Amino acid sequence: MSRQVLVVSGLGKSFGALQAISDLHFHVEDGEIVGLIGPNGAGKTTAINLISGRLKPDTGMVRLEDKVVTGFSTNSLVQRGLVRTFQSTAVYPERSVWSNVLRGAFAEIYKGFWPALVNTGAQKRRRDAAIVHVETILDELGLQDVRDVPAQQLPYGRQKTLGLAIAIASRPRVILLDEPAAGLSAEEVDRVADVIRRINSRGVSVVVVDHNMRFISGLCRRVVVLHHGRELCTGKPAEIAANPQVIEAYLGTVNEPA
Amino acid sequence: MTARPAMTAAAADNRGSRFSASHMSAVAVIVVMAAWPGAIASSESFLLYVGTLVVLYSVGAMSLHLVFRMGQVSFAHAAFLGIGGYTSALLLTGSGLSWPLAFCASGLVSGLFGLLLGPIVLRLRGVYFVLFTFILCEFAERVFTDWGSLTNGAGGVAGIPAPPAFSSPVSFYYLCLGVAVLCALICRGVLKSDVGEAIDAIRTSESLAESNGVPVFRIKVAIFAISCLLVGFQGALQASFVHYISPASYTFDESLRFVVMNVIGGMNSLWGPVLGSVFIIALPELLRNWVEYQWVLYGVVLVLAMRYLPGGLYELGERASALLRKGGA
Amino acid sequence: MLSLPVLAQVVVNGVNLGAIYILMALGFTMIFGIMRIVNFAHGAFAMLGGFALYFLLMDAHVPFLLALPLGALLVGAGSLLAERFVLRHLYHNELQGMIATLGLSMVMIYLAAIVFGVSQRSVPAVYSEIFFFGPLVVPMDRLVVLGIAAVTLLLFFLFMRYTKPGLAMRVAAQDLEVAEAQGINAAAHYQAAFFIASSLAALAGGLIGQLYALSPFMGATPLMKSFIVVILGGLGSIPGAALGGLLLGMAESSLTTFFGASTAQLASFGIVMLVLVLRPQGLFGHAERDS
Amino acid sequence: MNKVAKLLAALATAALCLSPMPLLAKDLTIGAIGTLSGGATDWGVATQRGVQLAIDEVNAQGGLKIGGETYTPHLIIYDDQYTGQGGATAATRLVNADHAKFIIGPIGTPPTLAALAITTPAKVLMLDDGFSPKILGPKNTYNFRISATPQEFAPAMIGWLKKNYPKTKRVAIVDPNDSVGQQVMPILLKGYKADGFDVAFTEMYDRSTKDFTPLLTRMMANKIDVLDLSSSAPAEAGLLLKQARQVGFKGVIIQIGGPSVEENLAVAGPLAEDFISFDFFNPDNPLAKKFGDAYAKKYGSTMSSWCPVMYNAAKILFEAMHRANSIDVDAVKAELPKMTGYETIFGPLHWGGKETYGIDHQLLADIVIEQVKDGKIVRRDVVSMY
Amino acid sequence: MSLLEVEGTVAAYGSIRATHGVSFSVEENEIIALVGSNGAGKSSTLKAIMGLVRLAEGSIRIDGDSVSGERPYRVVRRGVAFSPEGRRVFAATSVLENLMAGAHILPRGRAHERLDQIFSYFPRLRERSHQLAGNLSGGEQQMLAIGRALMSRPRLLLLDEPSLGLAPVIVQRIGELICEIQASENLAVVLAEQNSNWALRLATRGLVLEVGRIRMQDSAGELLRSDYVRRAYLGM
Repeated sequence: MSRQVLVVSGLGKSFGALQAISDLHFHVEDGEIVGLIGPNGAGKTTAINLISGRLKPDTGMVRLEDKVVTGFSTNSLVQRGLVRTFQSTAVYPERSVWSNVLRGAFAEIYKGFWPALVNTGAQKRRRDAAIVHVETILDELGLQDVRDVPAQQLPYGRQKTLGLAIAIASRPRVILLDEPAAGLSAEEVDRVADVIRRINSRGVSVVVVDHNMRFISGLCRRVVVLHHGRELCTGKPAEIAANPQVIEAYLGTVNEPA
Repeated sequence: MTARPAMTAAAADNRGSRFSASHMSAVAVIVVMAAWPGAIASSESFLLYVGTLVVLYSVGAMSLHLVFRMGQVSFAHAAFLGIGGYTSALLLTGSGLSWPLAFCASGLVSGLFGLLLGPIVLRLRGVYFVLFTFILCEFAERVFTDWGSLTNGAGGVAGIPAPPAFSSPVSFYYLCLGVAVLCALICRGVLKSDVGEAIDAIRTSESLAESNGVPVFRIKVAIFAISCLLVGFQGALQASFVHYISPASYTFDESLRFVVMNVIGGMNSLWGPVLGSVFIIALPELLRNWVEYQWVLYGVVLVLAMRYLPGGLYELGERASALLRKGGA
Repeated sequence: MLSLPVLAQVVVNGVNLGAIYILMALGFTMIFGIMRIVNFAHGAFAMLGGFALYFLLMDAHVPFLLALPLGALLVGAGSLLAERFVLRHLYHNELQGMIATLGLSMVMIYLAAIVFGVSQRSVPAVYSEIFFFGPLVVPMDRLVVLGIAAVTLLLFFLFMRYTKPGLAMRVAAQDLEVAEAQGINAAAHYQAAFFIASSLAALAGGLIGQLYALSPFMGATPLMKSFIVVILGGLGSIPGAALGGLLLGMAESSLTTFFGASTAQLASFGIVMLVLVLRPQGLFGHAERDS
Repeated sequence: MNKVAKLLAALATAALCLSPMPLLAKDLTIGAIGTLSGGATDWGVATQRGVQLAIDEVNAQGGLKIGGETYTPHLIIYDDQYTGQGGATAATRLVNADHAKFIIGPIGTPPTLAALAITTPAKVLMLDDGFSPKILGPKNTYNFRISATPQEFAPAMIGWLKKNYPKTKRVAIVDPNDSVGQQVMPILLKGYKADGFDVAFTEMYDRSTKDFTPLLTRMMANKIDVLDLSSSAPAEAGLLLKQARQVGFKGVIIQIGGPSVEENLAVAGPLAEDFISFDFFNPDNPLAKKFGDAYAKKYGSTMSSWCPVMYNAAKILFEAMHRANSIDVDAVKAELPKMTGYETIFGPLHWGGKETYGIDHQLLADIVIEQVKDGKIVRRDVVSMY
Repeated sequence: MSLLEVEGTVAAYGSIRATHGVSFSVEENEIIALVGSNGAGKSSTLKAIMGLVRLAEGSIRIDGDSVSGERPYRVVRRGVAFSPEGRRVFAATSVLENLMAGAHILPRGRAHERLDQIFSYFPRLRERSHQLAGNLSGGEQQMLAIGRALMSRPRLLLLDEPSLGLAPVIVQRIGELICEIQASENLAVVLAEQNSNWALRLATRGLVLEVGRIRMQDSAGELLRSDYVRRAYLGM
């Protein structure tokens, strides 16, 4: 059995009276793609924010490669190999594609304030290595042709790909993708799925959050379904699709969650 | 409020070619500044005084530029100028510490205050940061005034000596110029380093920078502290320059002067605060024959500059050189 | 010190201070809320209001209760020039707007110094009676000021709450683009809002001139108090300004009475800083969005 | 843009017309430093007008005839912004750029101390005023203080108070929390105690304060007989006066620490009744009357109490030049202390201060004690500082 | 003469062009679906009609009169209303005031009449009329946004992504409401949607936008049957 790179257990978070996430458990095995789905308001993005350190959980624990990292700051998690993307495109709009990706590798380059400030030899070597790495990423994700184009001038679909490129530039072990297919045409969705598979094939474990069932089933072997901040069920895509509870959650009842 | 200079990808990414041009203009400016006393010795030594003031204020303006580049506008800079000024003035007049030690202490104490206050202040963003720093500035002025046993209250500290080796106006000018060049090198070093890259990322989006592994808060605090440290040095130099300080020297108007220097000069480049301090210090000299109207005209200049030159004097220079290049090609 | 009459006096003093702070801060917060401009010239409009009242009373011999609103409206009308030539080009441009209004205020203050002279003067007291309610002392001029402030605030709230332009201004402050898409002419409402804000400041200036004294530099303190009030209440929030003004007035009154002026000054700054640290968006404000 | 340009041009023209034009004969630069921005702008304006009136008088007589030459004095004034840096910059500009040898002003401790650091080594004569004791000293020989400080006049005033209001005992002193107030408060405390008063309440308020009601409410709990407005600036003193009566204070209100009866009356109106203060300026003095008329003719508006002080300084300076028959700084400096008895608008000139400051460069004069009665200022007494 | 004619419009944000010459027209009493992926230019086209983004090129006519480059408040007076993407209700004001803000161009009496009508379409809004709009659920906010747009008695309603972020059952309900109101008021509706399937089922005609250009234009039924659309947008 393969190793568990990310384990989430008993995670909970409330905003005032609203219990956004409660008692969430799931794990990611080395090299797998896990889907995290659920209708709108189910708490998917909150879960990502909790795991990636953007929010501090009220309860529960996050373990990354056998080390408990609950409540760590986002940047220290990135240094430890856990990276996330954002729902809407998150790129540096005025910068070129190339320098966007290089910024993604910041965690690789930056190993402390003083080395970065005085630009030590080690710092330079790390930067050079990152620059080489950026080239591979651009090649692999098909962004070479737009490497000098400011990110804001890319079409939406390619901005999303750039977001992925930025995320993998720090050589993560685990990557959390927040709705990578939202707002894309079916064709583009397929392309993004391809990119994700390619990232995965480099040995990166992936958690994909989305509400597009078709996209998720094509990508993941295992899917966790969230509903009202709780885990509804976990299983293979086909099992999930046939689960009456999931169908109920997806089509909704008369009382829709706020 | 966030200072978010528009930066073209080409300009921002360019780490090579335009460098040399920038280098050349830097060298040219330093040469002019170094030759300044010689050039004017025959005419008016008051110009030397103005030159010293320009060089002095460029230290504080450049240090504030670092905070601007993080996308924040601080009105508390006069407070840190005052901390630096008081530290060196009190050490020099009270304990008889040697000048270089007092000078170093002034920067360190001011930087230390930045390091202590930064984590509180930098939790705020935008207009709230502006208003908080405004109140911090007022608060500091009250403390300087009320803590009479330490600061001698509103009466101020008189008889602050200049460093023995730099007591003549010309040598003092060179001392200030040296500190300013050092400060420029530090600021430039920060901006060109990977820390500068992080600052730029923070300005664009804190959350994205954070998820790229930038320790956002720590870098913000560190930069804020560096900025306070540098302006503390100006405080020490200025105290020895004027030989007198009082709380009235560290009011909101003084903070404002630093902000205006940055805005008028331009916020995209370290040249901005330098140009801004030349302009803001020289402006009253240009208006000196119209003493009744000088503040009216000063106000008019501010309004016109914001309306027609939002990118500051630096942008004006860029436009002019672009025109020249076009004309040449 | 902690006797009932003293406490009552503290409350009376605090309400009085608060009323003027609220009048000042309302316009300031409104301009920020709707146009995203930190209006450093707000104090200068108050100053003009004071002088307008002075000249209407002294030279034109207009009765006080007429001169006060008339002066405020005159200044409001004049402020539209500033709107047209300066502010209009800088809406939603916080930094440049702030520096430009600073320049504008310098122009206004120093022109006033040239035109009106720099010596302090005061609007002659129209009401000089003093009422004694047992141990409680209330001068007539303060009662009048309080009454005028109360009526103005009431009118202002009714206007914002129940009229069409009031609603338009409120929704434009929340989402300009969508407000325009409802058929609201934003530019016209900007002018109206600026007119109202400057008139309120001018009215406050008139009252300050009546209670205290007039000089070209008199706007600085009310401006700073507006800053503090809106920080307390939350920038852009109208109820926040009302609450913040009252809080500041009460705090200054009680702290000064019980602990002395210097302590009060430091303490009130301390309280404001504490509020900002604990609740960065002010008591009523909304957090700044991270972009 | 066009309109703005026109406005600018108009302003520039106006400014040029106002700035003094150098005339024929020999030019004599009289430098002045004053606060021309911020809340203390009236001090700078007072300086400018006072000195200008003295210069006008000289020029109306065809200039200064000294040593066979005719000199036309003209005024150059710069703004000190009431800061140390501002004072130093203005002084440097006058000394190094305009080559002024004689400077009148500034008023106030911060600009004065900073300006002195420039003018003393440059051997430029400065006639200034600030309450800090550091301004006068045996080393600052090129510096004269042209107005008395509470160190000089407070004892005389307190003595007068004790004599005329023997039943008063408990005193309240209210001062601004600035360089003036912080200097004056201890002097007054000492003075009152020396004369057997009980100082029961002291308060330092922030300079931006306009509403003193809370402060006075606090004071009322202390059963005060005499309220001393001390060094409060005219506007604040007037407000204190008005608001003290409004909170029901019935005792004596006096201002020892700075002269400003007229302004206080203007601010407090009928509530200024019975207010006691003093003035150096005695309108019965024929010279003073002449000056008052000249001021009214040229400037019309109300006169700041600093204006005669600065006028007086310029008059003394010109007289010293005459007597020295030279415009050499050292000659004039040597002549100044010898001018005791010279008739000024403040009465006969007297320099003192040796025992306090170590140098006789402190101008001393008579004090006119005044009181508001039926809405008018009446003279009650004249006491001397020396 | 069509109710709305859009001809060769280029919508621009500063120097960046979001569309590159979009032309179509809308007749009275029809529903048009504007489908395409995010960033295809759907929102920009609607905003260009409203005058909310700069029109760099092209023209927009209502009843044959040009409204190109007009300020939004004038466009509203020509009978056009807009419900923005992401609903954007005035969160700090009540439901009632949100609706009254929508009736800004109507005299007060007419506005109250209209309010009753809107409440009859959306009874849920009447129940919540005194609550703050920010406290409504997503579906209710969407209804409020549509109701607010309808308050001005428009002849042409522009809806930007009304299904975004809503549960399927709510999306279905909103679709029914749109059809019901359209039929009873003889409205013309332009529906910009990513949810192509849903939008094309509501619409009479459809336009497919790609990278700022119109790729296809046909009746909604034809588009639903088209191989290209099925593959690219319906995921089939």
